[in-house]
Amino acid sequence: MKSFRKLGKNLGVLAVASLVFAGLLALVPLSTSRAGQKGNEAKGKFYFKQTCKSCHIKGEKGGEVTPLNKTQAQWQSYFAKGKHMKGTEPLTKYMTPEQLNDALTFLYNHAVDSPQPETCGK
Amino acid sequence: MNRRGFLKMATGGAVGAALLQTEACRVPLQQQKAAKDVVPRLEIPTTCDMCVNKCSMIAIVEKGVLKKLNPNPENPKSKGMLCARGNAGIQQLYDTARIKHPMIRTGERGEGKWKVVGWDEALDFAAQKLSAIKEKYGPQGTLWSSSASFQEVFFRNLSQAFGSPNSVRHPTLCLASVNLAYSVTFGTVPSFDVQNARYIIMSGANRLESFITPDTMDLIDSTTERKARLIYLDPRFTKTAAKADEWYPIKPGTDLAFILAMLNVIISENRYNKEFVSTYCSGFEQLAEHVKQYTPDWAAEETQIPAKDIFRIAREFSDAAPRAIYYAGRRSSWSRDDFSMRRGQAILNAIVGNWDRQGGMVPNAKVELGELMFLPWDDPVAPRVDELDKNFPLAAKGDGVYLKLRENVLAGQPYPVKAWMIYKQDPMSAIPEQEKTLQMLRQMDFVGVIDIQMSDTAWYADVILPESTYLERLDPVEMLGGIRPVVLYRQPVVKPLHDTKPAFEIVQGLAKRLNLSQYFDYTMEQWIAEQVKPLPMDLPLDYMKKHGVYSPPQYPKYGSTLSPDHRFVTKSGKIELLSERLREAGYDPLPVYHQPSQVPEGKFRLVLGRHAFFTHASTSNNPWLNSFSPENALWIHPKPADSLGITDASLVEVASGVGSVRLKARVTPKIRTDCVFMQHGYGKRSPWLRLANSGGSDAQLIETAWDTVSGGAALHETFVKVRKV
Amino acid sequence: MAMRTKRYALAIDAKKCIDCKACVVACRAENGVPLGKSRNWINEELRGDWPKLMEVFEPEQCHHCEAPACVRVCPTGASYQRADGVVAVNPSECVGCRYCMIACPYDARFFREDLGVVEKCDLCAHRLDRGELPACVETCPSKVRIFGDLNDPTSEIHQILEKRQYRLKKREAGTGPQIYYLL
Amino acid sequence: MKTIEWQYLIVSYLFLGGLSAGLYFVSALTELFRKDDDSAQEHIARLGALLASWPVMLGCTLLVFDLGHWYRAYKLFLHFRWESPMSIGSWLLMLFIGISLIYAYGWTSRDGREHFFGRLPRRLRFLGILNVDVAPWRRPLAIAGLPVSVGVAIYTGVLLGAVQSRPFWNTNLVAQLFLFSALSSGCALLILVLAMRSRKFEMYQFRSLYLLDVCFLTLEFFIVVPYFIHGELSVEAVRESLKLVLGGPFTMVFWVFLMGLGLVLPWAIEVREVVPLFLTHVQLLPRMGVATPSPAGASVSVVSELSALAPPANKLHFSRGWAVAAALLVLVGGVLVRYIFVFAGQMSAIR
Repeated sequence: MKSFRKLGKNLGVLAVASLVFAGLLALVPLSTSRAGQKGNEAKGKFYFKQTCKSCHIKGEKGGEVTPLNKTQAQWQSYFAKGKHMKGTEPLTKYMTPEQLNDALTFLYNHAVDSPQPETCGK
Repeated sequence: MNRRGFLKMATGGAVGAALLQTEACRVPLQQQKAAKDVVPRLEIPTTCDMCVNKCSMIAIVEKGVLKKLNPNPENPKSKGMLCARGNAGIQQLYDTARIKHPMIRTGERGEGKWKVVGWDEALDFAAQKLSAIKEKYGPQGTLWSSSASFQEVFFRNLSQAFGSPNSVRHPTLCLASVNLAYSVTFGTVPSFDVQNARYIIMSGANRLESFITPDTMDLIDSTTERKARLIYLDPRFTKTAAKADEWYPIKPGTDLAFILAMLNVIISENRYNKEFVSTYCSGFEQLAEHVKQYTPDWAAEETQIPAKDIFRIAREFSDAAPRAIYYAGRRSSWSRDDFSMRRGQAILNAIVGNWDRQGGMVPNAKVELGELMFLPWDDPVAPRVDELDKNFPLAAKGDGVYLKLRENVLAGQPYPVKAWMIYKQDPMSAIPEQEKTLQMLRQMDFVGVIDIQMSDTAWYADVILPESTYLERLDPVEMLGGIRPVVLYRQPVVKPLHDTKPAFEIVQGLAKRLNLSQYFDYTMEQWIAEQVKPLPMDLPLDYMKKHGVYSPPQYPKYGSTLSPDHRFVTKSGKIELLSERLREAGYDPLPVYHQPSQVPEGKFRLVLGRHAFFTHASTSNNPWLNSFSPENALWIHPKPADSLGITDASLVEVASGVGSVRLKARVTPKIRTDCVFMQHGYGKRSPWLRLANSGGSDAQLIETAWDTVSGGAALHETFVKVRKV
Repeated sequence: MAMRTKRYALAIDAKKCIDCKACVVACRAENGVPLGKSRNWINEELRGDWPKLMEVFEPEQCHHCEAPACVRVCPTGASYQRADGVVAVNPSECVGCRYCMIACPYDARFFREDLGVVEKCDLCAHRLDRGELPACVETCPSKVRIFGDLNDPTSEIHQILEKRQYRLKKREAGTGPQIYYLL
Repeated sequence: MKTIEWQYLIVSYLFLGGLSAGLYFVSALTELFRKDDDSAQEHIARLGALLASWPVMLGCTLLVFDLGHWYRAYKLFLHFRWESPMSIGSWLLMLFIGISLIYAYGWTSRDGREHFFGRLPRRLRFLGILNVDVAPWRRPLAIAGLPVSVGVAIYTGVLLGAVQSRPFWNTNLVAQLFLFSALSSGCALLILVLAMRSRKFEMYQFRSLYLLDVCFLTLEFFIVVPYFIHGELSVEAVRESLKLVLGGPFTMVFWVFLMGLGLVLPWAIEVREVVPLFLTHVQLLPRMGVATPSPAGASVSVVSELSALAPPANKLHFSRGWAVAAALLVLVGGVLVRYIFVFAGQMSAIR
């Protein structure tokens, strides 16, 4: 029983913790969805290429990832979840929230359903 | 007996003497010479920059002097060709009227008084002016304009590092409407496989006359060797018309009516590709409903193309699909509805199912290049001065909308812009209504120009920073996507002739003085080394140096996007016949026809164009090219010419609402009676452009008007009065 | 006619010509042809009335005739014909009498005031000797010109002339022109 | 590419070359057929001989300056190309100039030579070796030079006519036309000089010149006529080229100035001058050859003897004015023939 109570207590702590975390999470997507387009796209590209692209290229363990892998909404929700490696580790392990915001901006702006106004001279 | 026989008889006695002589002079001169002095002959592969097509070539250099530019057949796009301009590149290099030193203006703007200075003084001067304006108006008080060049990236980086949101490029004077129309439809701008097409319709483009590109060669190849039909719509009988199977002198501005009527026929007769439309397209039902109103009989009225021909062309076009193309190509915007017209083409191409098929439209394949990574600058704080978000929400952010931008700068709205840095662009010649451009230049506190020649814009600058020509500098590697993508290398073939620098070094010099060095802390060699890293050979840089071009052998490939789960880069993931994005932005989601404004009594519609031996206004001073057309002339049909008393070569005055020019008339049956035509690139103000001073400048005549969606300058919305002088 | 081991000639598919002048500039660059003169040129002809117009472009240069009138009339032998059929001018022997220019039915020659000699297309003989194509042939965007050895049955020009009909200009001048205009 | 390469220098040269040939031809002919005691004929022969070398030498100078390289003219004589009319022509010209100079030397007076060589500076005295009398060689030289002079005269036409690509020229009639035009010009120049300078002789004594000239002009006329007939019956290119004179830029100058003023009018004048002589008396002819030093009296006396048959006396006076006029017109015609043919020929082409 004790152990159960302990478990329950732990569960309670967990629940509270998860509630708090969920609340935090809820705040994060709100802030990122607003800032999703307000980060620095150029810097985001830099962080994405420097950090993500070290594994996420063809033939590496991460497999190729480009902005075109997801739609704008998918990118937003992915960053909102903030989880990496099938949800096993937080994205913040790799970048600061600010950097993540920049990276999201880059990915969002070039997502598969983003407007792709092409230019000349390419 | 013929004359020759007669002579033989008459002078037979002298045969012996003749034999002695003839033997001696049969030794070819070249052989005699070659034996004597063998000059070391270098063959350096590099890339042309006389226009934007990036053809590969081989420079022949002897004793440090460029002798000849030959085409490089290794490039699968340009193959073995080099056009007139490419061949005349030597003249650009050795042009005596080049800007040879940095110069600072001493007299009034446009007075032509210059002080030759060293690079340090010129860069100090420019940097100090830019800093002062930043101090007073913020970084958004500076405007940075540039056109496509391998080194443009550095100039644009400088503008952003400086903190200015205001960079403006040429597309809204060029192909913005096409790019946007195809982007919103397909999520990308495809290439057209004209070489393998069997039926090609071309309107709003004059591909065989105005521009020599790989497409030009492929078009000739398909029309002559593979018997493709070319249907061509143009108010003028151009060289393209001369080569076309059918030419219709369409009433200018009504191309969309023709396209909509074709859609009408193809849909009502069930000639569209049902399987393709249902699998890959969205919005077909609305389209079908929308085009019901646009019958060929109606279009015949609008376009002055007989209804029976519209019927026939629509049927032939759909029969030939997927090897049928309504060609987009490179060109300008002509009318305020240009975007809709290009959208119509895109839709027409889509419903016959010629997407990603041989002889149809093919999404561009690419070769991946590496990138030198560095932590970039903070984003600019201020919004763009042309207020793109408000005025042109769909336009390309980095390109800007030139005419709207000029309007706002002139009005000082939403904030003042007082410095203008210009790289490889001549707004005075390139933008309609020159007087306004001149005002814009005059209201600037500082104008800096990076160029190779004293353009009309440079003539009004405060400081001129002379760039080394493409034959004297090392450029970043460039990837050119397409049906056959290529990677291109440009290396110097001769040492700089004058006190000039590559744009990269000019930018570095400015950055150092603007305390922005951290963003330009690398060399060109480092930049290139990063770029070529992903190329599949062992020593990619050596390969590029030796070959000048790399093309992956697996192309052309067709059909890579043709699987039902393929997601197009559009809102819906489908080819959007009805565009969600247009609807969101408040535009008609399907192309709606608006009748063009009618030519007022006693006036003509001014139509423009250019010839492939000139690149816009930039090579009309090249003596080799100028000799083909030392001045431009006003094309006018004999009928109106007669009634105006104008004879061939008589001087005429052409006046629009914003200016007037004088040039010679060319009375020719090759143009509609309600239009006059003049070639772009003449009537220059800069005295350094001696050869191009003659004739009249179209920029002085064209009135400010733009395509409402893309912001592209609408060049055929000007009516002019013509009178004999 | 003398037997030649090689017989260089040009076939011109004029319907591919778009009058882009690349050949003219390439020749100018390759051969240092002064402005105002040209070794090759493009004839234009407009026919018909609006809107039934027709325009033809036709590149032309020296026809490298089999019995070249220019070579015959040259008083010093400066105009000569190589064994491979190329008709050329040796400028050091040319006195500048211009008789050859008058004798040429195709007006393919010009007088260089600066050097005092007559010049013309020599099919870039110096390039041929290096195994290269004439500059105009090589540079042409739409590949209007087909250059080659008529005596070589495997050459493109030989084969195309067997397949396609052609026209020779001003045959009645009797000089045996060797530019084959494909029909 | 179409340019007029041969211009006025060539026109002048063709005229001057022809003129020299004509002078030599007339001089040589007169020398060969004159009576030993016929001082008027001797005068003609001498005058022709002394004049003949100069126009062609002037013409050759012009020709050399028309070349791209005047200093390369020597190259013409390093080659002999029998297929090239110009090569033949240049050798022919050299030969002609040589012969004509020797022939002229043969007509110099002993006194003149003595005077000339006597006054040479000491250093050049050795040139005295050249003080030889070539007079005995006059007739052999005349015989040798006749074909050469005809060659020079006809060659200028062959030069043009040998060009297949210029249909206006490409007929043998051009050579004949140039030949007779050259000979006629030679006659005309002699008439002109005699009419202007000679006071010793009566004009009628030079009837042979008139006769020759009338013949040459008549022949020219009968070359022009078949030239057009032939041309019109020829291939299209030739017919096309004839339009240059039959309704083109050269119509006026050809028909009015050349045919009218340069051919028919002088022909008419000369016929008018010479015909009365034949109408008066057959016997008059031999007597007219006799030198009659007194200008007016003698001729009148001769005529008065035959007054019954003769036309009015004044008709037999050769008019100096008419002679000068006719000669000048013939010379102008000679220039015009070359002008028209050189220019129109280059403008003609096979289409």
